[in-house]
Amino acid sequence: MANAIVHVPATAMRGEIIEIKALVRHPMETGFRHTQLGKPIPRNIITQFVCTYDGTEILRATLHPAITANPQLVFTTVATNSGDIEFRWSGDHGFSLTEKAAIVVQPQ
Amino acid sequence: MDQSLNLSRREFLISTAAVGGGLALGLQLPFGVNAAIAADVVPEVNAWVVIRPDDTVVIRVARSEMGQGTITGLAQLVAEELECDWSKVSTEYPTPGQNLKRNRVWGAFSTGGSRGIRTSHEYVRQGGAVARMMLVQAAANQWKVAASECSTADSVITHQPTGRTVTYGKVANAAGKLPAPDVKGIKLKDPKDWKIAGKSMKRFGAAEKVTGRQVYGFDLKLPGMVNAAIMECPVFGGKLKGFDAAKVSGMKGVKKVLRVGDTAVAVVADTWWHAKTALDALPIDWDLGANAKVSSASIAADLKAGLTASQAFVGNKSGDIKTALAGAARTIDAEYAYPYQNHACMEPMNATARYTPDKCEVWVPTQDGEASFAAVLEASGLPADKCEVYKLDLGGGFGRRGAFQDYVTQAVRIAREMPGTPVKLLWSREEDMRQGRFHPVMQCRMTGSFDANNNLTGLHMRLSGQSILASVRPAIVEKAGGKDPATFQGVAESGEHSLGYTFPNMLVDHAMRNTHVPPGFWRGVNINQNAIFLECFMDELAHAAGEDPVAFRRRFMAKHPRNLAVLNAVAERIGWDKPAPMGLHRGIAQMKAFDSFVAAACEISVEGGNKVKVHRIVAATDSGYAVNPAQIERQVAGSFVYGLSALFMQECTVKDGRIEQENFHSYNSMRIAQMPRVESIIMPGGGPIWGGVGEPTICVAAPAVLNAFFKATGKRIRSVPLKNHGIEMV
Amino acid sequence: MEPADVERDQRRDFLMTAGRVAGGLGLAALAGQAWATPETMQSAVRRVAGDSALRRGKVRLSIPPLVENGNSVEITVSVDSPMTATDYVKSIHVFTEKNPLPEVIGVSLGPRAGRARITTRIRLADSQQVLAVAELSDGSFWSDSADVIVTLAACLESLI
Amino acid sequence: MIQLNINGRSHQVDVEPNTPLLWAIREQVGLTGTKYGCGVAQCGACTVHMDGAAVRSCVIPASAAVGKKITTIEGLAKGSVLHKVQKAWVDHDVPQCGYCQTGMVMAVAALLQDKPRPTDADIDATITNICRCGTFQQVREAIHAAAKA
Repeated sequence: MANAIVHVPATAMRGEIIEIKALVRHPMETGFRHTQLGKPIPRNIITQFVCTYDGTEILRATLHPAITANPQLVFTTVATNSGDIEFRWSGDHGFSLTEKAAIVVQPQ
Repeated sequence: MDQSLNLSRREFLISTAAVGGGLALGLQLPFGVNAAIAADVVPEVNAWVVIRPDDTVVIRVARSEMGQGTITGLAQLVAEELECDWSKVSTEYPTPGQNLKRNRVWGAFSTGGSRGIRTSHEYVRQGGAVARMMLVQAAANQWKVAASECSTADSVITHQPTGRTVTYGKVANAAGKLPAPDVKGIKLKDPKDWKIAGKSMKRFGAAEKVTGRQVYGFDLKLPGMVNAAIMECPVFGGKLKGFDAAKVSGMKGVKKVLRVGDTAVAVVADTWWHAKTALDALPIDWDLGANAKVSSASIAADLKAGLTASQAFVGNKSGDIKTALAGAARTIDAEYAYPYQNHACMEPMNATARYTPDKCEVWVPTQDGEASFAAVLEASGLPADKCEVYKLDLGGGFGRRGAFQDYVTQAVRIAREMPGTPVKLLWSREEDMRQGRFHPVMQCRMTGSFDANNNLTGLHMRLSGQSILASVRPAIVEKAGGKDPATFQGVAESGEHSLGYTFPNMLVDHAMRNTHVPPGFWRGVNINQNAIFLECFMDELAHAAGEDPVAFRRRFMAKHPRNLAVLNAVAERIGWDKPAPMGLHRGIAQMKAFDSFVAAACEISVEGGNKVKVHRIVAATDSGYAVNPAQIERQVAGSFVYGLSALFMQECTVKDGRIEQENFHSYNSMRIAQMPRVESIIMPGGGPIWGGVGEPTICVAAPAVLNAFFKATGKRIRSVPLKNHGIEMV
Repeated sequence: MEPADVERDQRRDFLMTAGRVAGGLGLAALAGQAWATPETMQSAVRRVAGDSALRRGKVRLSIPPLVENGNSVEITVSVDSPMTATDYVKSIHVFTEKNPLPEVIGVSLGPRAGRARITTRIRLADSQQVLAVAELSDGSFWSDSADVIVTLAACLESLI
Repeated sequence: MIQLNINGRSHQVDVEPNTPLLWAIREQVGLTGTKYGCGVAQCGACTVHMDGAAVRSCVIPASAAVGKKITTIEGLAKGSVLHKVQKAWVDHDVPQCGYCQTGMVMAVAALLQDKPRPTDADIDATITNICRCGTFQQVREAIHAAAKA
């Protein structure tokens, strides 16, 4: 079972606005819950998400406990050139996960 | 009044309490807005009232009718302020989509928690009053007189100085065009002046119901409609792995076999019988998951451990129970248990959906049209202006059809696979029994302490079992630091479910033990078990103290006069001070629930030690106000059928992670032969708070009968249902 | 917290949310802290926008007006912007007034996004107002808000 | 195709012979006053008359009804004149949710045919329909009223 699922079009025309979906498996434990024995459950969330395109940061998100478990983000970017789109999630307890998707950009 | 009518249209800020707590959105509820829905069809005076030229009146009610009479009661309240001719009144449901478009003018649709009337009486009465004022103003304008010179009665407006009259139907159109008066200036009638409300009006719809003309969700027919039968993984938490559609796709009438979400499979066919027959024949592969190991025994063991666990959430507390128990001359204790139970509405769950990319419509018997609407939004993926829900009267609700809209989600998901074709999804009784939202399991250890003079010095009530809200509304539990406040219904420190006794030292706490079985709100909710635990143990304590159960209770009720009043009322009516007739034995119980005070006293006979005949139950209800006494009587008697069926016959057991009982042969329900004579004492005590009626009394029948059983046999039965003890209801 | 407790609860609590209970220890739990209010939401907005005026317009917040339980609600925030090198959306923030915390998400973006539009799924603890704020490249702040009704459990509304 | 005589009319019905009469009535003939409650003859919501006797149509194969006179709730009234049981039901405001009541009315109509003045014991022995709303107190009153009508 993949820990991250990302959707990036395999190919795009240069200058085209493409849609990117990024989902990661994570409980996003809020830190506001208790066990049924009344003990607080420590917070365990993803706090940062960064997307880079060919090394350049195109989007950065700060996540709070109100984001649901298995957080997903859908956003857009302009297809500039062929290369890797990289996704990096980081969070509590040293959580860190990276995923990559390649895109081939054709000149118009 | 003239002056206020001349003001531009005012908006009425409804109190959060009136919308039903929690919804503190400061909703602007405009009355008298005649733009949106019905303007093209009927002369609407305001959102609540439509009056046709022939003087017939349609009153719009947002709450759902499921046999509890709320539609009739709410219409009575509107009609009372409207001063219309009751014989010309009928009702209709607005839709959730219309409510949204009109800024939620009808308030909440949620029909549960016995709140149909008690949380909306104020704004529906105001709706009637506003409509009346607008009608009067329209007549006054026509006559060119002051509205203050006009009076109303039975849909007729009279200009007092001249005696001129006009009926509502003649001025309704003009009235609908007037600005609505400010509701703040409206004084609602004193209930003692009521002429329509407070009276035992007959329910709407009896003739339709006895002729078969009433259309339930199960009966709906739409052009081109197909029928769906469904099976969800019988082990809660399990998933659908796969199915062999080829095995059934050639069967007669079958149109489609499809996955529904992660957990269910459905067969769509021309008729439901064909769909069901094919579903029964469909090979299905389930991923049952870890819960397949769970059984009633493993659940019970887990709960049992909670009875003595060191940690528990405190629900109600006074004095120092530890010291009281430690210093007691004598303590007595007892362990009780309450099982899972299914709502078993006579009409199984169902919904009909028609989906196109431009519109998703659903027809459904629902206790909360807006919750259904929310489910449609989520399942269809369409925006609110492209969705609509049409409510149908329910063939029973009892809490299954409000907070849970699983069948709506399923119907929409199936309909999305067949755009343009209406799909009627019907659950079989077996599916309905397997996929309930069950009355939660609970065990309880009661401990009482006495001093050397036989005075009760302390009471500890340790609950151990499932939290409904941890599963259904976790946000409430989070906010309460992990505690489920609903667990303490009927024994709470304050509020609509406050304990009806004051003990010198007391602790009520809850060891939360959740299971994989989805819990739900089952008529009465947690008062069912709490009343048995508390009221049976009060009997045990009275017995231990050598005192009469009523006299013993009264010792702790000085600060609870309304609880005491209902207790005294039933004691007096049943003749508690005199010996019971030969062969009969009596029991009694009381509680406050849903802001109503209730008590029951019963007479039973026991033959052969195990054949119990409940001959008579006297029940008292103080719900503050009584909008329709005859319907209250029916709710009380009906609640006893529901509650005593549960006491004697009903338990859903878990084996291999799934519910074992699949139909009425193993999950029985009372028949007419077992029906006791029920005498209702309706004793509304007034005051600022209106109590509920549909649920409260359900909880007092069972402990009263159990206490009478002890009187008859000397045996304490401390777990439900009684069939497990070889006891039957005759 | 004892690991055994966590495991025990993990087993039982699976219905409570889709989430798992994490085994690790680290951050102190925040439970017991006061929940968000309209006032704390305003403070959170101020932490983002400083003294800048919050103007209505340009931002569009799409969220269902009615949701069943608030456990998972899809929201989309889009901003009317050409997203050019000189005129673009710098950031998008979402706030709530009755969740445990007012902040939901903050997204930094720029002209490379092509379009100022994000979609995610959020938790709503109660019926409340949701607020979306966008900061434009010229330093101006724009907003949109929506009321969402969580159609509460049929019984027991008064417990909230 | 089988032929069913329902409420005095003959219907050609396209069902397999073992299809329950209930579903033939509801889905083929289109009369939905006869209700599904359990499918196993426990609850009585599907009660109809077959040659005058109350039967639970959910467990009777449609083929077994061929050649019999079936009466459903829709055929109980004479035109717009309610049957005395229906009238008593309205007069006593019996139905709550109403879902089980058509079956209850059919069961009672058959009882009164058989025993025009039934005792409480007759009622207890014969009327075994389930009503979850718990209308039994009004049902009993209405039966006695109908018997006197």
